[in-house]
Amino acid sequence: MSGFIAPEIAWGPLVPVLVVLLAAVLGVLVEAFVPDARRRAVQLTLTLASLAGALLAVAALWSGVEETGGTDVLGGSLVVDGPTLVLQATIALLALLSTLIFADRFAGGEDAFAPSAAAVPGSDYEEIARRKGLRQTEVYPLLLFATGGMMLFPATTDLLTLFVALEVLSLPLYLLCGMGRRRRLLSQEASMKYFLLGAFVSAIMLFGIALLYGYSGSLRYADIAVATATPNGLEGLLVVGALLLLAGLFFKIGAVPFHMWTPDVYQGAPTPVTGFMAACTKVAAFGALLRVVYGMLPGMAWDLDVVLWTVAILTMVVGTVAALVQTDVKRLLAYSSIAHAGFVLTGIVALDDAGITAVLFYLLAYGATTVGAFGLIALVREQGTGDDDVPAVLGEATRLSQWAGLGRTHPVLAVTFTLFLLSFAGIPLTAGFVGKFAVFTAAVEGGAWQLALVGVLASAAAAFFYVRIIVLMFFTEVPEAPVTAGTGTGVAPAAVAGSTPVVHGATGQQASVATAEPVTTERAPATTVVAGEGLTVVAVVVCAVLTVVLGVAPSPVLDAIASVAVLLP
Amino acid sequence: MSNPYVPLLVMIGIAAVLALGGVGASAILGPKRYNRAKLEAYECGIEPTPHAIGGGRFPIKYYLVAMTFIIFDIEVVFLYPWAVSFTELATFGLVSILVFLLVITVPFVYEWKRGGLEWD
Amino acid sequence: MSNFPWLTALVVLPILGAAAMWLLPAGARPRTRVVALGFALVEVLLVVGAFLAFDTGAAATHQLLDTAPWIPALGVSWALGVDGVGLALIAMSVVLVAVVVLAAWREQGSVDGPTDRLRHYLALVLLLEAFIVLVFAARDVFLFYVVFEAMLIPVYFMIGAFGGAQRRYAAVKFLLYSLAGGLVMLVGVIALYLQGPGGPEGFLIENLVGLDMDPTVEKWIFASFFLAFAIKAPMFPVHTWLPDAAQQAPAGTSTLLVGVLDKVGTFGMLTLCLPLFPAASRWAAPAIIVLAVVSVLYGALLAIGQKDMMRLVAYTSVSHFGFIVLGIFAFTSTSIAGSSFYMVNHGLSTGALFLLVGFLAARRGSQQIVDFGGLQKVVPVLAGLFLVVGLSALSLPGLSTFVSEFLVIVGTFARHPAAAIVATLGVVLAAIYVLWLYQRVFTGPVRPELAAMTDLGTRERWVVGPLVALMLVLGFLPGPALDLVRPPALESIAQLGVDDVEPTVLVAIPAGTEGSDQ
Amino acid sequence: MSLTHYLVLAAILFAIGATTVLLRRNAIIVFMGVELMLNSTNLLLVTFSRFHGNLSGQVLAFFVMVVAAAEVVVGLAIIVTIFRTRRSASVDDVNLLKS
Amino acid sequence: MSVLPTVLAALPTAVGDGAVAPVTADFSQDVFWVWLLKAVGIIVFLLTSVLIAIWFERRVVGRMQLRPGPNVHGPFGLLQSLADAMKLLVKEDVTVKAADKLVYILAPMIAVLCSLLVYAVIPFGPEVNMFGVITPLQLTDFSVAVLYILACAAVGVYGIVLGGWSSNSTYPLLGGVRSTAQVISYELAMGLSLVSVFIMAGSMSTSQIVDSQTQIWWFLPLLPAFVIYVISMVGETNRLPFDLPEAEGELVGGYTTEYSSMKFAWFFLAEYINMLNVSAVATTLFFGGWRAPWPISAINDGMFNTGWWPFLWFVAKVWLFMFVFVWIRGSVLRFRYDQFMKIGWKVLIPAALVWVVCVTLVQAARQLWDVDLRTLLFTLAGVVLVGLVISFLVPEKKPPAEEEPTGPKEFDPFAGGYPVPPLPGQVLPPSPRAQRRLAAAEAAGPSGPETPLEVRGG
Repeated sequence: MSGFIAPEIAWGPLVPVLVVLLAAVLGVLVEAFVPDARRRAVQLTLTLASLAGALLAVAALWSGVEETGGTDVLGGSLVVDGPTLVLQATIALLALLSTLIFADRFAGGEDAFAPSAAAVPGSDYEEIARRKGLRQTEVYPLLLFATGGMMLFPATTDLLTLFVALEVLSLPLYLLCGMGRRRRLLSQEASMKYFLLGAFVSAIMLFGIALLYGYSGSLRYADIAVATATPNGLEGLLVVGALLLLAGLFFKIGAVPFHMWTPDVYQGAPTPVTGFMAACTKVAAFGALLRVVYGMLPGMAWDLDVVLWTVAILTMVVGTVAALVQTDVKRLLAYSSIAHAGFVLTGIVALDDAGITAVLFYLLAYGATTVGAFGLIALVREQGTGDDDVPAVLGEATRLSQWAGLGRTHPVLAVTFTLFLLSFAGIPLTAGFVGKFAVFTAAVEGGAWQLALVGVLASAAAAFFYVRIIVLMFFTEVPEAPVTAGTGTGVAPAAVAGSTPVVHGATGQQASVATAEPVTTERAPATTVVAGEGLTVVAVVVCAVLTVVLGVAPSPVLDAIASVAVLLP
Repeated sequence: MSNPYVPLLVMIGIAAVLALGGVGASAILGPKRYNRAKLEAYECGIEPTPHAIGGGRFPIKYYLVAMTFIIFDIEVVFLYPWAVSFTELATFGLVSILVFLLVITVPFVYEWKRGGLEWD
Repeated sequence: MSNFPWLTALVVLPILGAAAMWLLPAGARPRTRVVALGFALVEVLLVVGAFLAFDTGAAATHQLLDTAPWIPALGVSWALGVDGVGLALIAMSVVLVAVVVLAAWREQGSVDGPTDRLRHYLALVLLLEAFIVLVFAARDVFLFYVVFEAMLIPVYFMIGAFGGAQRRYAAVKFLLYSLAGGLVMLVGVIALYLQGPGGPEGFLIENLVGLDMDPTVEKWIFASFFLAFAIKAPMFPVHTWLPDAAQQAPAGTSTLLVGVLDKVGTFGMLTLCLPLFPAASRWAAPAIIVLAVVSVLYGALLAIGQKDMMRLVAYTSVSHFGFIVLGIFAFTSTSIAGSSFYMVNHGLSTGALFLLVGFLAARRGSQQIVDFGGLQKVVPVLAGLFLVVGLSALSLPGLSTFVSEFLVIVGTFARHPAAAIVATLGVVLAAIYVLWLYQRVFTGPVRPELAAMTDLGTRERWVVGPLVALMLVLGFLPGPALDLVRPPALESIAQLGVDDVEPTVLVAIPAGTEGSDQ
Repeated sequence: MSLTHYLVLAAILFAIGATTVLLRRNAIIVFMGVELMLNSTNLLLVTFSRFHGNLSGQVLAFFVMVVAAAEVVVGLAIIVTIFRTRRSASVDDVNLLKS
Repeated sequence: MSVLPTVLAALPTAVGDGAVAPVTADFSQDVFWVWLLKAVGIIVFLLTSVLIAIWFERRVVGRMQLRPGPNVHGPFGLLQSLADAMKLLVKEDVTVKAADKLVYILAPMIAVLCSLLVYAVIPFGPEVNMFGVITPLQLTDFSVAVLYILACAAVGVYGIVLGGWSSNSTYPLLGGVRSTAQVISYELAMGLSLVSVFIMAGSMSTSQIVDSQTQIWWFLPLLPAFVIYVISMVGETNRLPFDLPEAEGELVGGYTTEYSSMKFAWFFLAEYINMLNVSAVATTLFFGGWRAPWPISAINDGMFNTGWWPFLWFVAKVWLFMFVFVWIRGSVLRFRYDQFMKIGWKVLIPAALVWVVCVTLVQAARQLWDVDLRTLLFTLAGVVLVGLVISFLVPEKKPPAEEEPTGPKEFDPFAGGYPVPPLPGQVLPPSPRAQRRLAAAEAAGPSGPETPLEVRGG
């Protein structure tokens, strides 16, 4: 018998993650055994229940962590402390909302995902699958796996677990990106780009991990932190390793210069996935970054500062400037998300407890807004003619020009979207403002007032493109002629059969009375809004409420976060 | 104890010489009477279409097999070290590996049920 | 009633009003106007109540306090309270809002047409009213800032959705200018907090007054605040958004925009810049005074050259704001009191002017001066009111504006005679633009296409009437109003740490006595 | 062979892999470049593991293999899907998203 | 699931610590010439064995098919294979035009190289005195020897797949792909079946595994694993009934289609060496390696387990497996590809998995939880009994409802544009003339003329 001692496992703190991963595994079994007809209902229930369960578990752990400050689990591979819980709760909540958007079905019972993602676009097989109403329910387990990885990611205090969690969260996302029901080619392309770049960057990051290991002889953050304190002649390894590791994390958060994938992937991926990815990945990756910067590399804060500063400034500036010229809503939000990554980075630069609270809050605020915004985008559709010239709802109308006049035709939707945009822009009384304020305060407090200044200027510039959308929605007339439904790719989206009439649901009532000028309605406007089964609407409403509540009365949440915002080493 | 891998190098060297030598010998010894038809690919006398490289297609199923294989290969890779130190790892290792097996089995069941293992 | 949260009530009521407008059941929508007016009038009553509860004898101190923690984690509290200036401005604003609601009766869509746009418009006006009251009553820098920024949104929609042909451009320009200024101020706000004591009440103004800051830091923070305020109260180099916005916005919006919102800028200078950064204020005063004088002349000169009436009025405001800023940064109790009073008067005077121009434009369908002529005979009431209001803009004695402008110039003269003298030129120029405008529009031969123009109706008279009446009353009896603004002015001087300079020319206006300075 | 030799070898392999990723246009080959990078990292990890005399590096190498395998599965699935759609695995042909 | 990282993180520590002396065999006296000697010896052994194996196979199959087999060259035709080899050596070496030259030439070399390497870690016998040096009858051994064997086998597949691909021709490509699919499918089952051996032996070093079989050869207690191994080893080596990569009827010559001369010979050689390899592995892992079979081992206090004797037992066992190969080839038909894959994936792998779990549990009960053998056996018997009872209680799956014995179906012979004859179970509709006659009959009858179909159906 050798000296192997079975590690003590504190199961309790692991429950939130375990619930989600277990549900994911069960979800795979559901795919195997539950008949087609009931699969969606079962999956949806399972997914929602597990995410809610994770939230409950976090709540149950909360008071304990508040008292003790947190615990190591799995022999120090993971740590469940305040920030972990906050981030896990955020991710679970956002994933819950995303699930609703994932699940929503629109005209003809179609959700956002290809009926058979493996089928060749435009092939007979695909057509058959579509006609038979096949549905890709694998997305739910994939979502859960990704969520599980995301919940692990910010809890890691060990490079190995970090890497594994990174992959667990990334791989399902790569797949999810390629499953768009419409614009299949675009979607597949996005998936491939994301995958190749993602794999490339994780390889780079791994190399960095190897170098850090070489420097310190350990994979534990704490050990590395100790090693950085005492020079051992291998500092080259340390610096290069740290940079490469950070590169990987920067890629995940979409920071310049590792941002190139963001617009393409955000645009190509199915909109519910985009929302999920934009919100949750960022939350998780920032959590991990927080831990790396605070827990592993404080010894080289001096060297890191240069990098973080440069990246933060570049990210803010590039994200903002590039967003100015975008003509596609999803691309625009993608660039805006880059800019937001820069804002959060300013909070991380602060390197103090206030910074942690600020970053955590910002992530929550940003996430809620993002999920809501993309949920709304999923509702705005192109109007076209399907088979037999029957009017039908086509894919999402993501070109900005198609959003013109939406405020007139669908005021409630437009106002909600405006709310999200204002939150992105950081206008007071929205969640975004409080987040920005907290982050900038932390940055100034940490001596980085120049960063805050750049951030503020970038915000001002960013306001321009958010305002542009508002102008478009409210102050521009509805285009009379239907915009052609081409995707600009030369590949027509699979036409929608079935004569399901356009559904004006939640917003229909207002829409009917909101027209001030009597618009000549011989030709239907090219853009319409679908209500689906109401799941998206629910999610969006929750997001909107969160955005307002976090903006007007952020105090309880801020206090709660602040009460636990101490990173354990 | 000397490095156990050095004899392996010796073995590889000899085997490589043999492998190279055989082909080389036949190249020297064999006659060389080429003609155009002889150098064409064998296709029962038909012009080969499409070219295997670049245009060659084989059923998607093979990819599926490859992917499934990779998953199980990993499983095996993890089983070996555990099996070797079965006694030392004791109950803890046992439970872990059983959970691991279970988790790996789930996608296998999924693939089976969804027809991933059918050849038609 | 002393414990009644007057200010909070003043904030909440219009919000309820706005919500009510949006939630109005379809059947009740034709009554939109009545509902809105009702809310606006109740608000006026509330202000009266607040006045009664306010102790004029202690106008320098903040009263009607209402403090509660809001976001303790960030040091933010819900702290309301007004001194004399704040209360006067609130009163002026509330009155103006009521007037604007009344004026907007026909502004959006005809009476029998769909009233939906009007409904949204009035709801936005009420929402804006809430913000206005809040910003004048805020005693917490963060709260002030939040409202300062949040106000942009309703105004943005009021310009962008309801204005003229170029409204989108104007709205975006307005928003971006203001937002840029506001965000720069945000850095200042953050820095200020970090300089202060911090803690859950770290943003309360009284906790931030008299800080011992590093002079450089103080200058920077001051600059960030001042920039935002200068944009808001359009001062010379950063004023360009105002003419566009005023021209494109509907008259009611312009009224609120220029009459009330821009006051937030000068109000901010007065209540934030001076007490919080006395040293920096002193340091920057010369430059600001130069800018203010330039504003006075520049605004007036450009006003003379305008062809569009709305733009003209907008430029007059630039000029007037130059006076106000001049008064504030002259650092004499007289000039500061004058500026405070000027803010109120300017709201009444310019508001009335915008509304009248709006009536003209609505009748003619054009805002261009060349499209008018000889209206004196066609619409005598309108012409008469226009004349009175116009004269108030050039500060004719007997009207309230005269008092304030006089105080400013006199007060300034005591410290900076040169600036005062140059600024006086502005008064001369004002006479030119007002009278020339009147001449071109109302005198001369009646243009045939204008012959059928109708005079002001009862409602419209009720719109302008109260404003003119107020101007007259305050012009002849400025005493009570001055009682409100003078003590805070003295307080400001004290906080600034400069010696007050008594006006050396003419008479000092004895506080508490009725004005006799015609 | 000293530590440096291994490091240099790993770095060279890594550089080759990275160059492949950046220069080659065929998705599969790009992907193989990534795999090469991962394997060079494995070499590095094992080297360091021996250098430091602990096994963490080898364990991580193990996991890298697993992850690489999972990546292969996912990557092949994606690339094959695209390949079947477009009859080309060239990254250059994938340009719908170019802005 | 997240327990895993920790466990695995702990694993190598355990392995490392436990494997202080990972190998039983003692190579400490070996010097360079010993290695050279052994290596050359192994290669000579393999080449000779292959020559014999080819002859052996043809003779045995011939005997099974009631014909003599090769009997011309040398005694009993023993030199037949040598003649074949010579012929291949001097044949024209064609490199097809379309081929990817380098890979095309490299592929057979890879195949043969990899197959040659496996025997490096196979123990032929215990320590012997080799020209004064006491050394084991084994080239080398290390703690992961079996892993090395699997690695060699896996790399060997590259030879096949690259050969198929580089020929740039359809049949070789398909052959190569098939072969790959096949090898990897069966490798899994094979790998899993080995796990139980490792559990029992506690090592992956070949010498130690042989050492662990002093008491009992593992094929007895681990019979299911052994069976799985034997089946998959046939699949691994592309031998009948699993020789689909080179199925002549379907793919001409499979991946070897475009090869000739020595390049073809290398593939051929590699295949036979692989047979020897898997046989040797089976021998080592399941059949006690070089240990003498039971009655012999008892003689004279294990005399036959020392010195050069074990070499004999080892070779005998290997040839036993070789015979099994040939025997199977002579008696079983080739599988269809889908059947073949089905066996691999749906039978062997699940069975192997279940077996691993069973072995694990039983071993755990014995070693970790101190359950004594009797209790264990009784428990096992109980489990089996209960299982049986349950299996009786479960209602038998109803056979799929028999299709209604409907009459022959009618079909439209012109559906495809030109007339086709009916298949079994189909029937032609009556000719136009017959239809007219039928219609006339209907018109006369009570049911009317509009239901001719019903009438015909009835």
